[in-house]
Amino acid sequence: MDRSQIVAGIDSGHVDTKAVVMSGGKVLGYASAPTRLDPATAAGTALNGALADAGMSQSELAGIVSTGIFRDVLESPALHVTATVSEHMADARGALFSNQKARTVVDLGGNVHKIIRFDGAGNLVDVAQNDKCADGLGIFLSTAAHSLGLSEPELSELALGSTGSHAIAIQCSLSAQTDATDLVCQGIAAADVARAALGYVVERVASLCRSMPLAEEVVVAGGLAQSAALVGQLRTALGVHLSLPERPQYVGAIGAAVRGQP
Amino acid sequence: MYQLKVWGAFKDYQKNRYRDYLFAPGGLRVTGSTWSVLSPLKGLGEDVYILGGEPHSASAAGTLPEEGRLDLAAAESAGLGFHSCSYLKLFVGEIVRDRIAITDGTNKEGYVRPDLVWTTHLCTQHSKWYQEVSRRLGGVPMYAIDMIGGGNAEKDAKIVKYVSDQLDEGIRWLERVTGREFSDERFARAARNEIKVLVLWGNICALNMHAPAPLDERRLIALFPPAMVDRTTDECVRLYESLLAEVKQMVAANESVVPEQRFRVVYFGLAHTYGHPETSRILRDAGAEIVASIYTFGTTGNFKGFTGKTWSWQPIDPAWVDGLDLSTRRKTIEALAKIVLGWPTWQGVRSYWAIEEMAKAMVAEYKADGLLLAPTRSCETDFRNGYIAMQRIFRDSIPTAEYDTDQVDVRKMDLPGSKRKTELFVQLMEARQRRGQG
Amino acid sequence: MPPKTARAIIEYFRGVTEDPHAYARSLQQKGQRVAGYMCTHVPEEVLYAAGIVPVRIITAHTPQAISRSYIHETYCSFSHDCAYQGLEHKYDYLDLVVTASSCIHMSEAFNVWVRFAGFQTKSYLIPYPHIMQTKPARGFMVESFAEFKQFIESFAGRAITDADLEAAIGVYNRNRRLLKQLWDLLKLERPPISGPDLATVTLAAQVMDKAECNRLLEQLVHKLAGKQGRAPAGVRVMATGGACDHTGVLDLIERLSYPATLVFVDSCTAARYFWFEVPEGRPDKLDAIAEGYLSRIPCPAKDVVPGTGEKERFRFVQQFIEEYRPDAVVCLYQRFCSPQPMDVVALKPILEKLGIPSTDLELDTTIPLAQFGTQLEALLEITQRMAPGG
Amino acid sequence: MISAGIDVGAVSTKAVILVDGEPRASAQTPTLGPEASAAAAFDTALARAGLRREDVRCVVATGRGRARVSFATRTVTEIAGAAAGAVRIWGPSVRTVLDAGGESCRVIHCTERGRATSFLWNDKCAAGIGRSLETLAGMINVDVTGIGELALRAGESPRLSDFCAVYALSELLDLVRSKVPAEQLVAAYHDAMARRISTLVGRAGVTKSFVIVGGLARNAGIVNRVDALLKVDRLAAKPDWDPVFTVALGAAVFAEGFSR
Repeated sequence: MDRSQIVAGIDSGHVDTKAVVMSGGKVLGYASAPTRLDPATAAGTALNGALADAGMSQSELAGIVSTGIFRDVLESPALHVTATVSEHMADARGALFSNQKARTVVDLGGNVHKIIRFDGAGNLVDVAQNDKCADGLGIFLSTAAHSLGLSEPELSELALGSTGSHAIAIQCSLSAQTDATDLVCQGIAAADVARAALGYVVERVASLCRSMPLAEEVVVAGGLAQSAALVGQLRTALGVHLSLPERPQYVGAIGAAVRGQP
Repeated sequence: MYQLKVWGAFKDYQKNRYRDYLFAPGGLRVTGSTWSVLSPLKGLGEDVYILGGEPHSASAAGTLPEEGRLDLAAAESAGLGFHSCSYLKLFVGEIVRDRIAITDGTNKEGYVRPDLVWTTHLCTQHSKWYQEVSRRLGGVPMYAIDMIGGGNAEKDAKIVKYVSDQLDEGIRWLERVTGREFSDERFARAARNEIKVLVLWGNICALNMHAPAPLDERRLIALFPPAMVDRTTDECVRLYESLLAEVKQMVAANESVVPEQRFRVVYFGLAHTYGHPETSRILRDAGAEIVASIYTFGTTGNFKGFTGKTWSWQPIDPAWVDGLDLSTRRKTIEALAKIVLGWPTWQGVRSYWAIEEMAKAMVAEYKADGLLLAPTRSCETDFRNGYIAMQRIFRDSIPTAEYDTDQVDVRKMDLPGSKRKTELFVQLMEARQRRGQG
Repeated sequence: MPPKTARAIIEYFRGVTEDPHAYARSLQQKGQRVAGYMCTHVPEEVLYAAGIVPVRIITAHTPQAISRSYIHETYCSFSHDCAYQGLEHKYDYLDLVVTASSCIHMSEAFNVWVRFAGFQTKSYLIPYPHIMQTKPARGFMVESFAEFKQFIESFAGRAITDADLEAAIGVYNRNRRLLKQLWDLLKLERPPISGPDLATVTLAAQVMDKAECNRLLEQLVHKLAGKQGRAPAGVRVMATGGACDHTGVLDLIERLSYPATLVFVDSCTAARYFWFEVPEGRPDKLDAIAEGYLSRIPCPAKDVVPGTGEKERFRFVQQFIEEYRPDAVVCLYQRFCSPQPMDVVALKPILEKLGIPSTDLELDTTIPLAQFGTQLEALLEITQRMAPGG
Repeated sequence: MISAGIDVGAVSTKAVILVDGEPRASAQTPTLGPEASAAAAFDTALARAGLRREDVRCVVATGRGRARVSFATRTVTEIAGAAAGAVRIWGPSVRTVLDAGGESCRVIHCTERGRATSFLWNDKCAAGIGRSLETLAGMINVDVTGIGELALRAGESPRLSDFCAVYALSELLDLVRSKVPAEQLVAAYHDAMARRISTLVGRAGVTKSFVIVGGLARNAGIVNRVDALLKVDRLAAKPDWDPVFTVALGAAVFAEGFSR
């Protein structure tokens, strides 16, 4: 495939499905849709959104590359996937696309979070992924925001303003939510609870990062990376510069589309 | 594909020990951890039937998984801790449901009550397991031996004396509580068999250092239960002597049960997550075979062990066992105490440096290409933190992968995660091999 | 300026529990050597006889996921918290860290300090019986203590004489008697000191130089003598179970919307620490120490009576129930602990037979105080037989 | 005689107005801040009953946030509330009450007069079962009450871990890879959570008669499965009574007693 051809990348994740349309190393259009346990439909919706954003139609696509946990189940009549790539590989390539000096990507997905180390050509060196108890950090954050009557961006905003030092449990989302709820019932301010909730996510991700040496530069990707408060707290916890792409949630999809081109 | 000739005899021996416990008329029924010294029980007579806690729970749940699941739920509904040992919950679950299942598929209504509990205390859960059994069955007499453990324990005079004194006390207790006369002659004979089986198993495991390895972890873990269930009988010694002979022939003829061994893998973990269909397919397709495993080797096996602080998995010469002086009860007891304290598992549980040395020796002596670690969720021991520390030791030398799993409770296993990690593990071994050749 | 009133003394002790590091460093500034210990089975008298002050490692209750990449997920919060403080170099100033082989979780916390937190050359693990009630346990302990004494003599660069040991035994027994004397006050109709305050004093005693602690305890006993506290209001509550260095949990029991009085705490952070004495004036000092430590209330991880499998601790629990007359019992257990829940499930039928309501609090690094408050208040409602419609 | 009970639960706040022993009006709002949520629920219930705060002789707060309700005359725990409320609605034969709320599950034993005699609180690994069903409903764009119906219709469904809500959801999401339809996944999730709840009830022990109250009592998917697992006859839900208000009603019953 020559570089000027138009390729779509679809990152079909546990919680959200992200699609991008790219050509000549540029993102022409992007869109996302909640997976809702039906990856094929969500992929179609996201792809159509990205095409509309790029002002193009599916017929102009030279290929569709899928990645993400549900990459193998996107075969519905309308969607002709030409290639699939593992989410680790897609994250590596997507991180390199946004920053050539990147050698590690911290992917904060809706359900699982992982750290991927790779070389300059995007070949995998090592991967670490959270254990079962730490599943669902993204789902936890949306639940925590809902329990405070906030959207996720509002929770992130509120947390920025807090200087509280309340801490909540970090074994899993249930323990964290139990303690967060308890703080609310003890009359602790919502901003402090919001900060504590982000603190749980940051602490778990930071812990995973400590189990594997991080090679500079470190890109942070995934839906949760859209929260400035969270990325800020993570940067402090890791004590390392985090390179934040413009649209962190699309790093996987971009990696798939780039993977589609030589 | 090579078929082991002794396979049927091994399965029958295991099955018959369990059937004896369930159905043999009269006799003395004893339960407890099979990590205990078993030969003192045989000083009470030949009609002593042993139900070992861990192998029974593991094999019953393996044979009838649905019953196992109901046992876990019953134990938890009866108040046992949600994070308590899964084997404990399976065992007590059968008591709560008043039924018992064994490896030949028998699913018997009505629990078979032990006359006494003879057990040990390695992890802090062990004797608590049988305190719960004794309490729920209305107060079964129970004797637990504190094994202390730790690196080079069998060379530490005060530890050998402490364990031997407890065995001495224990034998007098056995006589009192059963009203039977203890025969030192039968005890010495059973003890020599017990030690011989442990040494033979070490020899069989050591043959896997050969390339290709004659056996793989799946066969090894199926061949060591007879040593767990009752290693004190002449029949058991003959079983392991015949297995050793057959495996020696396999090595001589370069035969293997898994001929395609592109990658030699060392496995550390109580849980057989490698055996889960999806995970094992990935390993098999890549030609990655598990040739050595600390749990399977170390649970009922003895090896050369430590010289100073360096470990070796080389075997002990079986002839040494025949030369052992077991002429008095105390000499027999001390020989048994030393052999059990020498088990890799006892030494590794209480000394982190011991488990690390064993790991380094296993990777070296078995020429491993990869290290699979399976810290199990609801086993207090299982060197879990040792496995986590090993990530750091081996991460840069050979590919390692760590499963997030449980010994038998499927609810606590991260099977999707294990599958993903196995795929990655194979990719990393292949990449290393390419770099090696490149 | 030494604290004057009883309240000032109690607050001084509280200060020590809130910042044990400041206290330990103040000892070092006076030229004292300080050794941390992670488990109360460590024979502190041997350290004290060599002029080394033992201080207990207590947890900071700050959740840190860092310890998860060193200690497995399903280990108790006490072990995670201890491990974390080593990894974060909070206790680097210690001259030595010691533990006695007890439950696997605490052994692993110790291992993390030795492997990864720089205590490789300044640590010692004392082989210790895992079952207290066997006859051979005593001989094994004496041999093990002898080896420990040799190590401490070479570490401290001085011999430990029998006189040193006898003096240390005297100071420690004095400390135990004073604490017991204070806890006996809770049997009175109107005790001059509250249970939560006494639990804080007892926790502080575990991180202090015993000579200094004895002086303060003597003043406290003196100031409280003959004093009448407020009548013990409402329900008499006893806590029993695992280690609990959350003074907040015990304080909560007397800050509920129904009156309640904490009358006793059976835990290694409270009664199990001092409810025994080492026989004095014995020729073989180490044997005397072994005899004393074997007479302690058994820790749930080490409690198996040979022959019957009975749990000896439950005899002590029933003795405390007779002496302190609690109306309700709170079972404390560490989340993910193996031995403690096995004791809770075995203790429940005994409490039911005695007609004493109980509830279990699942301790963790962070605890849901509002939920615990609800559980405790429900326990009080049940104990007072509070019915709708009066 | 007018009394009120306000149950400031971890997830939602419920208020009930009792007039001469009969529930006159009730209201439910999400628990954002305890004080504000209590006031909102109370004022809505008052409006529905056509009453003013001054008309109410005694207000009793219950639930995890009860201590923060400034305008409450007294407080009782939700354990006492559940016992009193269940007996007031289902009568004196009630002995075991399962209060399955958004955040925690409690099993309460009581006397024929609605006095609690013992209780069991869920362990931390069984927390948030109610809330996790709300999250699952949100993920498939179904409202909370509908998800129970969805679970009823599905036939045979795969087995998910019933150790905790996080494990169950993690395994559910993974089954999507093998194209298991959403209804079966939702049904499997209900199976798992019902098993965990039944284990808690088993630990506490069940003596007849048995009722289920709290938010999850509205979820037929959970209730039917718990019935099947426990095999103990449960008193059916009262047609005109929403079980989520039972604890608040219990608090109002206590308020009646306190004001006499």
